[in-house]
Amino acid sequence: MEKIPLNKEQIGRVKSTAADIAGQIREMIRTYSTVCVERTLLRLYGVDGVVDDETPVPNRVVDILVEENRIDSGVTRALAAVMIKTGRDAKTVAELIARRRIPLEDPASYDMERIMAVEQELARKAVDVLDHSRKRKQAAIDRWGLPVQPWKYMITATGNIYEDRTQARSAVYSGADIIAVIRSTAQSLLDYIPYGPTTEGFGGTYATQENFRIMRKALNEVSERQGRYVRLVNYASGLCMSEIAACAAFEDLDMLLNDSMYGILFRDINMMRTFIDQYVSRLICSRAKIIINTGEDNYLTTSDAMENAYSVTASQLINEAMAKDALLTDDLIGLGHAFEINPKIENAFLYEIAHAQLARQLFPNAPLKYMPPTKYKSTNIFYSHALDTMFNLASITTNQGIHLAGILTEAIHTPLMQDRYLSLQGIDYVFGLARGLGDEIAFKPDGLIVNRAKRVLDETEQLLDELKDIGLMEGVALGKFANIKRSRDGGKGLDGVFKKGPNYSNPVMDRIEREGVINA
Amino acid sequence: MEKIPLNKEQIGRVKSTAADIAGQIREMIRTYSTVCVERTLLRLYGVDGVVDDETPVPNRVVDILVEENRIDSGVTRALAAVMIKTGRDAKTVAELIARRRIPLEDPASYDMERIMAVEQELARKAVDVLDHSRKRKQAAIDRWGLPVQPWKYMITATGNIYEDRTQARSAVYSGADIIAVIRSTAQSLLDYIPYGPTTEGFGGTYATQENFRIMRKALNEVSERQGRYVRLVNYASGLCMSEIAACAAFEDLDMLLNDSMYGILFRDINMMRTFIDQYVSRLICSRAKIIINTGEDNYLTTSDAMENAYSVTASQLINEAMAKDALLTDDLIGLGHAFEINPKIENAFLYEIAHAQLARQLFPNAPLKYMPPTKYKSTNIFYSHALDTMFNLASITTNQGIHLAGILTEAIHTPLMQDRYLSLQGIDYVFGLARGLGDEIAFKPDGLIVNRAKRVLDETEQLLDELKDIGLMEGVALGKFANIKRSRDGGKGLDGVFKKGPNYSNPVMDRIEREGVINA
Amino acid sequence: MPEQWIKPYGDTLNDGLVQLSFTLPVENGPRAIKAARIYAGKLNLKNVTVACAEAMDDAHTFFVAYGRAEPAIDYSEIRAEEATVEHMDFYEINDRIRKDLNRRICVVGATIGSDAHTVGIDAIMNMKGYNQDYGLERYPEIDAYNMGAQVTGEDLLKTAMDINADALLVSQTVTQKDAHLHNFTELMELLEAEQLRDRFLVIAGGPRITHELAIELGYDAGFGPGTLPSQVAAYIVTTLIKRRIMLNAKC
Amino acid sequence: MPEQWIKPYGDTLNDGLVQLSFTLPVENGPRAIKAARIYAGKLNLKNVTVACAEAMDDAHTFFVAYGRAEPAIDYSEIRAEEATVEHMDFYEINDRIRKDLNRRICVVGATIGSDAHTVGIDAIMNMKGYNQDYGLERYPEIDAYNMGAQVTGEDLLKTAMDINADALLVSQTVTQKDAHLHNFTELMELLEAEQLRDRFLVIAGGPRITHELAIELGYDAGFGPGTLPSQVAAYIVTTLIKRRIMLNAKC
Ligand code: B12
Ligand code: B12
Ligand SMILES: Cc1ncc(COP(=O)(O)O)c(C=O)c1O
Ligand SMILES: Cc1ncc(COP(=O)(O)O)c(C=O)c1O
Repeated sequence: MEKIPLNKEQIGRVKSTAADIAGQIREMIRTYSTVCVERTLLRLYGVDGVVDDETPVPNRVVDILVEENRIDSGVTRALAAVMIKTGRDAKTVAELIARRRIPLEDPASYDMERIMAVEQELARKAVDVLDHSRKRKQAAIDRWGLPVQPWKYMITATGNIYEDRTQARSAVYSGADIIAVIRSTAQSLLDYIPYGPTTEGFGGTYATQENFRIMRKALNEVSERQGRYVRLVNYASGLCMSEIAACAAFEDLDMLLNDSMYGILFRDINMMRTFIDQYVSRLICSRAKIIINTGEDNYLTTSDAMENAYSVTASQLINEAMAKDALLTDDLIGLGHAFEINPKIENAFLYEIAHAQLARQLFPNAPLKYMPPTKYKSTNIFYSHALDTMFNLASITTNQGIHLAGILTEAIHTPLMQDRYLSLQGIDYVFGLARGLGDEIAFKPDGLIVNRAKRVLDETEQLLDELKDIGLMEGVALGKFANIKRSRDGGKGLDGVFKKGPNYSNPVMDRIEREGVINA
Repeated sequence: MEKIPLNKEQIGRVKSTAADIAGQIREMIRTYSTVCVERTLLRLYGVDGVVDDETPVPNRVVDILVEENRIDSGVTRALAAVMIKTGRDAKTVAELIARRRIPLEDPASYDMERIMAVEQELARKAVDVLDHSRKRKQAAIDRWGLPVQPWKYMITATGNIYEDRTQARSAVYSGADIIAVIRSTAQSLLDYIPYGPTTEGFGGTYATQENFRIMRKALNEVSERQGRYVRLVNYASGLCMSEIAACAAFEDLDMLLNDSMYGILFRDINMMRTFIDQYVSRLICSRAKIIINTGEDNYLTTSDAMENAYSVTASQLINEAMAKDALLTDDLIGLGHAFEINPKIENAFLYEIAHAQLARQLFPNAPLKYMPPTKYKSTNIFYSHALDTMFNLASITTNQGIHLAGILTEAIHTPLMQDRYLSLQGIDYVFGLARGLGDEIAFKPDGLIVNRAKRVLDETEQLLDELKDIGLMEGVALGKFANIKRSRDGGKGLDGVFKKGPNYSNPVMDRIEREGVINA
Repeated sequence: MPEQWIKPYGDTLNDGLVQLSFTLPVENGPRAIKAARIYAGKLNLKNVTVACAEAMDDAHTFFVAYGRAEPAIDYSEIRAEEATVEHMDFYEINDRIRKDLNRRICVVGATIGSDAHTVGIDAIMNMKGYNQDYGLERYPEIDAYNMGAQVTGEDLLKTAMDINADALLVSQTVTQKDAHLHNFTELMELLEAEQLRDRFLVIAGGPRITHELAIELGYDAGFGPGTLPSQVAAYIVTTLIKRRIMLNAKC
Repeated sequence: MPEQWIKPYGDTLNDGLVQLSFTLPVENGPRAIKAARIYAGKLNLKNVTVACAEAMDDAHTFFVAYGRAEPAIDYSEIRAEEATVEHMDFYEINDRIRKDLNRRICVVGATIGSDAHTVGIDAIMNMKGYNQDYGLERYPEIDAYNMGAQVTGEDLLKTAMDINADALLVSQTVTQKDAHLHNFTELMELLEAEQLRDRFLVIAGGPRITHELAIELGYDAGFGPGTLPSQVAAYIVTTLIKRRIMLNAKC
């Protein structure tokens, strides 16, 4: 159902331009890796735990590698060497190294074949982790089916994982399909993953593997009770992007906020660093069938939704291309956008529909992530509830995929249990009331909606053409997204980027790339 | 803009059937009058005030006429006779009669020509009252123009006219175009109009001429301050229908709830009585340019909106015909309907749009009065606010005329000031956000909306055909409206109906009927 | 705090968070906002945030506030009276009437006073019933008379005597200025004056009715929002069985 | 009640009506509803109506209640501190700087701590401004440096010294667990430790900031929601003129 008559050729053109732009990034990625990627490998090999009460073992091991100036060959073979030497498994060996009980070994002084055998074994185990998670999720689908879209996505953000659990249960009881545990503020800037269960956070709860586990377990229980599978989300973006993806796979998370553009723009994370981490994290997501969510919605919290709608669309196209480069299939690409037009603009709802419908048509098979109004939410909770009601209607009318629940207290505090309840109640009301509306109406040719969508697409094409010439990184440096400028060499985490040496090896990435998309 | 392709011939047929049904009622009206009609004449002749601290002079005078068995000739000539005898004006004479200081006279014993001269003079003054009101309203329109539709209609219902005034001012400040002072419960059953300003009421404030004046004055003041004319509404339906219309004309009210069907069904008022009173009250409204509001919306509070939508449409058609019989022009016929489908019904919003759009197309020039959800309002005020948000959208999308503000506390109490404020804020939000939506969309041919509208019209035609055969009164007796059965001889106020005698005279009605529609 | 003591819950146990909205009759501005904060403090709230202040006119301001309520209450000490209703369905109820009472039951219902709201009493009595639960008129073993609205106490009583009713079902919806309390009380006084109080089960219902309130008003039972006809029928039957010996009214 | 005493207003003066919503960590039912009513009573409310009670799960219930608040407060005694800001527009402000200060003003702004919210500080500083009111960067007589978000106190101070700023503009949006208070205080302590407190005008801003709070925290002024850049500029200019003799910072 093509509700808005878009130019098919133009769509083909923007998709191919976006692929070119992503290709340039992909080039860069081939020659670099990051400390985060290496820590990710360690985690997938089974390395976990902390030393000195707070430094995660993967961090310490990689730090030592850096200290010893051997990071350019990656961690895997060095680890394999110690494993061969000690005859012990990766986890034990890594701990011993981290505690500086044993030194790292130079793989060059070992038999290459043995090294490679261990390496392959490590890679197999690593990929097993991902396959295992994929299969468990598939089993849940086989058993319970998929919920009808839009999926109701609800956040918890108490800072305390046990309170989050209480809140999540209540949200599921009230109909949530998906629970997202919002991360404590600025965790994206931490260059390590905190360890264990946490009960203190600011504006959210730390993303730790143990917290993932606690919540997944709680959701498994309510899933059983409710007879439907409840999905779990957390945030990967930031300095630990691929590591968090690994933890998420271990704990069977279903979705990850996963977008380097967010980190670059809103967290001032270095772009090279995060593009690389993102690529690896997305490979993991692809193999473990974790749906990624991208963060284009955030652009509109800073820049104006009418003026800059095209930057959202352009970014979605690039993000889609980058996701496909990392083997993600359409069903796993939750591109973000948002209902953020100033409500004072006459006919704002029509423009919102135009934007949402444009996204729907450009990415017909993606589970689009639709963000509720946040910027124009008022501290008047009744007014804000009306905003969400209209948002709910836009979502059901344009058939979005992942529906982030709008909260009436958005402009006041992170949600209380009752705020969540009211939000879900409002969603159910509108979704039921107007489920068929999208099918029922046609837009006036040459009307406000159709023209707006076409215009945004035209502007998108212009921006993409420009970006193809100057490159994405230069585009970001010029402030093409969210009016925020970030330079290629600025931002956090650049020191964790390194050029792959001649002996660099990453058997997990190699394997996932080689085996391609797997669907079983 | 015919959004729903309705059968033009069918529309012609139902309109003409409705006219036939109304015609039968009109026949009955020609041969009967009521005590209320006579009191109305007295009021228009300038009679006012109370005797014995509570009985209005018009009531006492008419009671005496009834006592003396002379009611069948009407009050006018009897009054004229006393005026001639005493040489005093109508007001003074009526008071003296009411206090039983002087007796009523038999006009037959006076010179018919003199009687008729006085009668004509009375009628002229009476009609002057109406003309004067019409002109003042026209002057307001000339000065300030008409607000854009849908007009925002807000109620006050504190029971205390002075508090109502405070509340009304605030509502106007928040954007209300129209203020309706809801009447104290069951005033429709009082066979007289209370007198003076009142400060006690239940679920509303008594409709008295003084209360009308107090509120009109307050609204005139805020109109000046806001630079726009704010309209005032009250309720006529009930045992004093035409009398209240007269008071409304004196005090320049702009609209009246005016529907005998409401009284019959919900107040158990005798149908003959109220059809007659309604006719006279509508003649007054026509001349004084008071917009009438009909009460079909109420049907759906008792019977189901999906099952009985056609009864609303049928009643609207009959009411329109009855209104036109009483010289009301399209712009004065505020036919009522409501957003009352059970929100649990999948796609309820689509059916609501179908109903609202059907009304819009059947009565393209009437300022349709659209009632918000009330029956399915919840005591959860947040949920209820969402209901009103969708109602607001339905209204702006189908371009309704008079938009009754939905209130989030509908299921709890008569509105507080803040409830009103939030309601108006919500209306402004949605109206601005989606003002152009109706123009922008087309409905799928053969879709849920179009088919629903057609079906309701078909069912309407069936009911009208049946009513044409059995008559409206028999139809009501059979429970065709709101599932409530009322017999022709039952209900309150029948004893106030009398057959016009050979000497009956009603010079005001005669004159208004004779002069027809006046537009200046 | 001992476990049975409770406080409102925002997002952390016993944080006491409550949401408040209200109007103050003052012009909006920093002073109004401060007044709102101080006022909320007087309602035993700490850490009050006046999140929203909006002018509703030049002399009235609307506020939304959040605060942490200080009191705690001992939940273990709270007991609520409810009409003890055995859960029975349509068939069980009719069965029970046949078997245990061995005669048909007769009830009369009305909305009294000037209250014109019939939807509530209709929900209980009409064939169609409420929420997929048949109304009393549909019960083969119950004779149900629905007098509708605006019924005077006298008329209701007269009908009840005429048909020899077992139970009076009395509905009240308009509660402004406590109109419902007034009407309920008046009816009860009438019954007592006529010394007929013990002759009938007298049941109150409506959106603001609780069993506790009904008992206070001298009624046998009270039913509030969401009541199903079968609950009322079950209550009547079981109570009549209990009172069997005392009552010998027949239809 | 004397006229200057005020209470919440529902639909009758001094009726005290307030709306309340809250959650109790108990299962819904008559007992929960009773607990809610009793609880609301402990908040100095009379005539409490628990209008709505809905289960959010089997151990949490959501309530909407109305009640009549009993306290009254004397409005004549309430005074709110506000940054005294003369109303001046863009042109007047620049004029005043030229005429009365006779030098350009220099300000530096930042969102401190890990707070990443820049929209507020940008609204005040960026060219574009806020709500049709130009931002400080646009003022020809003002040199405005916006350091963005996630700025440490040390960095802010260093920049302020480097550019010889007249005023520091500090923004904080995240208030959960009082993060903003913590960050504001830390910055103030740093200024004092470095004995630089008196060298600058230090101005706080953000959605939960009031002038009173800012003063309490040791700042010169505070600006909350809806602040316009011109208000901030006017405040800075007039205060600098007043302090002219005391301050001799230059850009
Ligand atoms: C429908 C309706 C009407 C219809 C009534 C039609 C009819 N045939 O009944 C009409 C349009 C005529 C009407 C008129 C008025 N109404 Co009205 N009306 C409503 C409305 C929208 C719904 C009520 C309803 O039907 N609820 C559905 C039924 C099923 O629920 P229920 O009554 O609670 O019944 C259940 C239980 O309480 C219980 N129950 C009820 N009775 C009994 C009896 C027994 C024995 C038992 C066991 C159980 C039982 O069982 C039922 C099923 O579970 C409400 C607002 C709302 N959404 O609640 C306003 C409302 C009740 N009305 C109100 C008012 C003020 C009026 C008017 C006085 C307004 C006016 N000034 O003109 C008029 C006059 C009516 C009068 N004199 O009584 C106010 C009352 C305010 C207050 N708290 O006092 C309300 C709350 C609206 C408001 N916010 O202002 N109304
Ligand atoms: C936009 C936004 C974001 C954007 C920020 C983009 C950016 N470039 O700033 C993004 C998406 C990045 C974001 C992220 C987060 N956000 Co945020 N965000 C918002 C949002 C939607 C709007 C804030 C805003 O821009 N307001 C508009 C500006 C103009 O208003 P203002 O800041 O009040 O500024 C005015 C005045 O206060 C004053 N002012 C402000 N600063 C200053 C300074 C001076 C000197 C002066 C004089 C005046 C002044 O003047 C301004 C103009 O009038 C709010 C919700 C809301 N609607 O309020 C949540 C909100 C602020 N965010 C919140 C949270 C929790 C977060 C996160 C921590 C969530 C998470 N765990 O990931 C993250 C992390 C951010 C971090 N570490 O700080 C919470 C804060 C809760 C609380 N009270 O503590 C809110 C309230 C949402 C919520 N309900 O949970 N957010
Ligand atoms: C894509 C993406 N990643 C991450 C985050 C959260 O990041 P942080 O942990 O930095 O607050 C967001 C917030 O909206 C996001 O959209
Ligand atoms: C047409 C009409 N008239 C009158 C009324 C109010 O009548 P009463 O005064 O009997 O409550 C209504 C209430 O909705 C109405 O719709």
